[in-house]
Amino acid sequence: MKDTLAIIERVRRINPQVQHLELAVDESLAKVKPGQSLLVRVAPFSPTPGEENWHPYLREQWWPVGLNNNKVIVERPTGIRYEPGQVINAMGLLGQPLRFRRTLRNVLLLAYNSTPTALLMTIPWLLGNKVAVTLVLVGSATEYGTQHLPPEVEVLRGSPGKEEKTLIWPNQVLTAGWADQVFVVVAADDERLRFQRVLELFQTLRKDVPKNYLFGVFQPMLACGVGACWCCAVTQKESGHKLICQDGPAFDLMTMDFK
Amino acid sequence: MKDTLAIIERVRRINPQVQHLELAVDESLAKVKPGQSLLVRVAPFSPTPGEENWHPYLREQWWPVGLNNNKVIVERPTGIRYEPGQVINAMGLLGQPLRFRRTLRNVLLLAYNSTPTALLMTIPWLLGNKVAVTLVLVGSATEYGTQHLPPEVEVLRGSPGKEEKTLIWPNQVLTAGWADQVFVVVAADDERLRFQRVLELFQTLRKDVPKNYLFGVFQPMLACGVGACWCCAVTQKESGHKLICQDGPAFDLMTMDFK
Amino acid sequence: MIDITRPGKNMLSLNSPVMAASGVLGFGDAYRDIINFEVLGALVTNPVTYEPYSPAGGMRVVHLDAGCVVHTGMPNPGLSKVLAKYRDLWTMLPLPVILHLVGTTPEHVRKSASRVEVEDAVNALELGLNDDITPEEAHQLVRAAVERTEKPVMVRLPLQDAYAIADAVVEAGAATLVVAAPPRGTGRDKFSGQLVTGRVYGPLVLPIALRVVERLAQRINIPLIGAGGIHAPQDARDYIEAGAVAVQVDAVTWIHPKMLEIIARDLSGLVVTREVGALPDEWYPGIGETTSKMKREGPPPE
Amino acid sequence: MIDITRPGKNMLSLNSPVMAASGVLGFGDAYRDIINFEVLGALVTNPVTYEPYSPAGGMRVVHLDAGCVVHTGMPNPGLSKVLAKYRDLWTMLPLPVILHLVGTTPEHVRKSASRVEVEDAVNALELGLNDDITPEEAHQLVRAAVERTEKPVMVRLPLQDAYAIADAVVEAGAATLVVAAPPRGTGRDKFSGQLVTGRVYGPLVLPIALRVVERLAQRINIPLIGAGGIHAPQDARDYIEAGAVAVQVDAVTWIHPKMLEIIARDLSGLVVTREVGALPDEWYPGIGETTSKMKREGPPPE
Ligand SMILES: Cc1cc2nc3c(=O)[nH]c(=O)nc-3n(C[C@H](O)[C@H](O)[C@H](O)COP(=O)(O)OP(=O)(O)OC[C@H]3O[C@@H](n4cnc5c(N)ncnc54)[C@H](O)[C@@H]3O)c2cc1C
Ligand SMILES: Cc1cc2nc3c(=O)[nH]c(=O)nc-3n(C[C@H](O)[C@H](O)[C@H](O)COP(=O)(O)OP(=O)(O)OC[C@H]3O[C@@H](n4cnc5c(N)ncnc54)[C@H](O)[C@@H]3O)c2cc1C
Ligand SMILES: Cc1cc2nc3c(=O)[nH]c(=O)nc-3n(C[C@@H](O)[C@H](O)[C@H](O)COP(=O)(O)O)c2cc1C
Ligand SMILES: Cc1cc2nc3c(=O)[nH]c(=O)nc-3n(C[C@@H](O)[C@H](O)[C@H](O)COP(=O)(O)O)c2cc1C
Ligand code: FES
Ligand code: FES
Repeated sequence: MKDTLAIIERVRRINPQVQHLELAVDESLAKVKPGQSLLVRVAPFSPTPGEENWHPYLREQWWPVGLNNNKVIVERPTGIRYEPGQVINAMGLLGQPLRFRRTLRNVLLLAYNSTPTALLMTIPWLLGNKVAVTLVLVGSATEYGTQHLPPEVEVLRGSPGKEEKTLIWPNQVLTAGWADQVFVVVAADDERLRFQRVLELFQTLRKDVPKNYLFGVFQPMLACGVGACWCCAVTQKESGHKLICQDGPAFDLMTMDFK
Repeated sequence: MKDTLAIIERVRRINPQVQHLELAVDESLAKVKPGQSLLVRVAPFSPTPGEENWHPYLREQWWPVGLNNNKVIVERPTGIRYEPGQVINAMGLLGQPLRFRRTLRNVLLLAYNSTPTALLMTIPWLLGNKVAVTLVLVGSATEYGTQHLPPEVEVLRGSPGKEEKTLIWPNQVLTAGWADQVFVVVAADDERLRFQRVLELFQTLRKDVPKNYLFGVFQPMLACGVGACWCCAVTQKESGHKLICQDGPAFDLMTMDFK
Repeated sequence: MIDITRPGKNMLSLNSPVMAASGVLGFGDAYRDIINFEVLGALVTNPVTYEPYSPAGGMRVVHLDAGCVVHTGMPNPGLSKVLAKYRDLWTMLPLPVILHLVGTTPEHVRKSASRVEVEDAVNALELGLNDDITPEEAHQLVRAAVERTEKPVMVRLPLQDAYAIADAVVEAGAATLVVAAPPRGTGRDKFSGQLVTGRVYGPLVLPIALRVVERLAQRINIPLIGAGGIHAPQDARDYIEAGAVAVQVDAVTWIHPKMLEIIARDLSGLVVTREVGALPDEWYPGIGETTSKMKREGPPPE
Repeated sequence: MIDITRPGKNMLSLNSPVMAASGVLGFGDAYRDIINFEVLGALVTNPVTYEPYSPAGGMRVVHLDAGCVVHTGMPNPGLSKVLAKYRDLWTMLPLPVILHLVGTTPEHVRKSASRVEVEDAVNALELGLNDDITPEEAHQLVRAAVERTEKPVMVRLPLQDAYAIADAVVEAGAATLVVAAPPRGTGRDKFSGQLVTGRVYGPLVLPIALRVVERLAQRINIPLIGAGGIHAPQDARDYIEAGAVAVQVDAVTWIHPKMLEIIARDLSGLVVTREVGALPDEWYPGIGETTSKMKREGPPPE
């Protein structure tokens, strides 16, 4: 974990939802792996009371989606203005790399009412290792434009509409059966409830949901991001408390104790 | 009093201390007279919690220093970035025009540890009416560059240095005797104490300090600016409470009850 | 119509649950050309004392990060002069007038209440209590007012002591609790370098006062008015959801006078909370029952 | 060296008057590669209970304007496991360790204090008290700790009830008062639409807590530690000027970990206030006497 300065070198609008920022970062942050993220503060730092802008107050979690010659590319919502040349404060790396299976052929990425941002860093890595990637977008995630993704990624969209119906996508049973591992992101509104629904769905789609198969990628609001405040503690059925910011972001949904 | 939008049309750096903004304003604000000011909020307005930037929190008092074809020119400290085209929220007009004497020949403007900003709007008006203007800068005000002022204005500078010595300027007795009216601005740190010192000084410089001669132009931090909150109430020896934002900004220092 | 006082003679019902807090609109003369007073529930006047008070000395307004400290003292020309000066204006205003009376001494409160009792331009009293007041003192001040007027006596509680004195104030006959006056605090003025003690305003007052309203609403059976840190319509709705029947808006009015009007217009809508187990997109404001009632009739939620 | 506990056996003296509040640095393992612990006065551990506690359900962190509400519950593996896991680390740390013990029940506090008494890695206890605790309950919990350990028992007061319970806590034998724990509040989470109750952090906590410290410093004769809303060196100095001997920094550490270190380095300087009648530029920090002493020995300033 390091507290560093980074420079926004390039800003690219990708689709109506997101823009990509190319960041020149400290070399420790350029070692980012799928699943890891940065904790960023954009407002300039000041030790004088009244000089720092506390809007927003806490750091933001920024998700890398790729690397370009040691530059980290992060995906941010559109509508916030970033300037090339802008210096930001980036702490990282947060969390553990995703634990992919050794013998991996097919991976399903599922975004449920959330942009798939936190999953996208897996794509270059998986394709590079000749793993087939299917990206499923359900609920409001169907609005996410995917033109910028490599053509090898198969994109399946659910039909937007009422909430109960949005956990449906084309060839649902097939895709669930065929995948060796599934990584899911859900809206920040109630991750626990949404991950529970996803788990229940997969329990109907497959005879058995094995361990090390269905992972939730958790992205709650963080306070410290470094394992100090315990705001992101979750309970696991067998191994007690885990901290999302340290031990996460991905947890096997079968091991979670949702109470 | 009106709550209006204004546009920053031009930004000019004037000297190391200040910049001038040319504002396209509602016509009611273009009627500004010396002594009147605007209450401004720069952050865009939003009725959604969490969307408005409360840094800074309260409105700022902006002082016009001139008019240019119905555009109001205000003087602001350097170091804050304003953009041509930027829309701001401006309430006004605050306060009463200065009450100049009918038979006015010589006016002394005195800035004591403060930029003379709040006094400068008088200059075009006085010169236009063939009144001679002397601007005295003492204390940290001596640093204020005056190249942009009309050449008719006589500028006298005290010597910067220790506080007790800064209430001294060249030809002090002469300038005080010769002036028909004096308008003074002081640092915001403790206006009461500073105006008291100025009053004491003039009481030593002149045999008698007449009424309607020595005015303090008060510029405290305001909360409402419209006579509602009574944060700017001052006590007068004879006429009870007055509100700086409504009845001010200028008060005859001889009538003030400083306790 | 929204009943903001407990039932009884002279009960006060308002067209809108939104008003500005004492100290925000002055005596009804300020802001008249900016804010449409007709959409407000009532005018709460600036604080008034029986006798005149001078303004506080020193720095009055201290800017903080996302807030401020305001130290005014209690400058006002005294009850008689205030009535003489503003009576006609108040009679003409299109809304009820609630006179904010500072709870100085029982004797002064008694005299003031007697005076207000015969004053047609005033519809109710709001009594301001000193911070750190004991329940006994609070009881005594409220009794002093209630015994001398049949007009509703609303009581604005200090935030710090709201829990401690609420019951005594209700018992003494308060018609409404206003929860709460801005917390007192000390901030450093950057111009003078001095520490200044006064009232604290800013968005972060909201969560602190809101929780006090939530909890008092569980145990108090007279109407509550929520106040503190409201800066947007949703903030005001939060107080209604927490159990308040109406709200008082403060410092945002100084910053955006129109926001007071926006909040007043907005609050004619309903406010609902998500049901347990429902996802947020299965729920939206404007549908279903308001929860303030449910909350106050059902068991405490936690 | 700064004495942060009342004189006596096992009195605790620190090299620096600056530490992080409980909940901010974890158990001493987080932030070690970012913050230089050597400049801090002590490590205050995350809250510990005698028995294990699970994390709270629902939203934990709610963003507000210039602040946040944090609702964690009290997740921790229980005292025994915490000691087993962190004892060695604490022994190696270059600073004293203050264990924050949540005041659950007198029985659990007694057991915990007995356990800590024989634990060399722990230099002092800081007892956390529930909000809305009565003076009697507070007295009982503090006694429970004091009777079982000779180590200093510092007590962190809830902000809301600090005035009400301070005397009882001192009387029961507290070595130090930490004033105060963050206020509790309720904020609306914009993602879920729900109202979440927890602790409130942000710069606007400073003026509210600072005034409580100012006033308690007038009447309490054991050391006070100021806490709440510190975001910059001058904020910490304000607490010292108000009469605190040391400070606890909270949320700014999450945002700018280095700020904790900056504040700790800064506070070795002196803090002075302007004399009455002096102009600000006749005065500057770093010259003259600190006022905390003057304040506590002289008459109350207002
Ligand atoms: C009837 C009454 C009602 C009040 N109601 C309110 C109210 O509604 N809102 C409110 O904010 N206050 C209120 N106050 C308190 C007020 O803020 C002042 O503390 C009090 O009025 C003193 O002000 P003053 O003008 O009489 O004297 P001041 O000149 O203000 O001084 C009186 C004392 O206060 C100290 N003091 C002065 N200025 C400050 C300062 N800035 N910070 C700390 N100490 C200072 C001085 O050292 C002196 O001991 C009220 C006071 C009274 C008596
Ligand atoms: C020993 C102890 C120490 C504590 N110390 C702290 C502390 O230091 N800091 C602190 O912040 N809190 C503290 N709390 C209170 C804590 O925040 C929770 O209120 C409490 O722990 C309940 O959490 P839970 O995980 O047991 O159950 P939860 O799942 O959180 O629910 C328990 C109850 O709380 C209600 N509830 C759940 N979430 C919320 C919410 N977000 N807002 C409002 N109500 C909710 C539920 O309706 C339910 O009735 C402490 C509680 C205990 C018992
Ligand atoms: C009689 C009296 C009435 C007061 N009324 C109010 C009030 O209505 N609201 C308020 O916030 N403060 C009020 N105050 C101010 C007090 O809150 C404040 O605590 C008191 O002036 C002492 O200030 P201090 O705590 O800074 O020493 C009142 C004070 C007095 C003496
Ligand atoms: C035994 C106990 C100990 C607690 N200790 C603390 C504490 O040290 N600090 C704190 O801020 N809150 C603490 N809390 C939380 C309480 O402040 C809180 O009021 C309580 O959980 C009820 O929450 P509510 O007021 O939101 O209903 C504690 C709660 C309990 C039950
Ligand atoms: S966010 Fe603080 S421990 Fe994870
Ligand atoms: S600033 Fe509010 S009355 Fe003057």
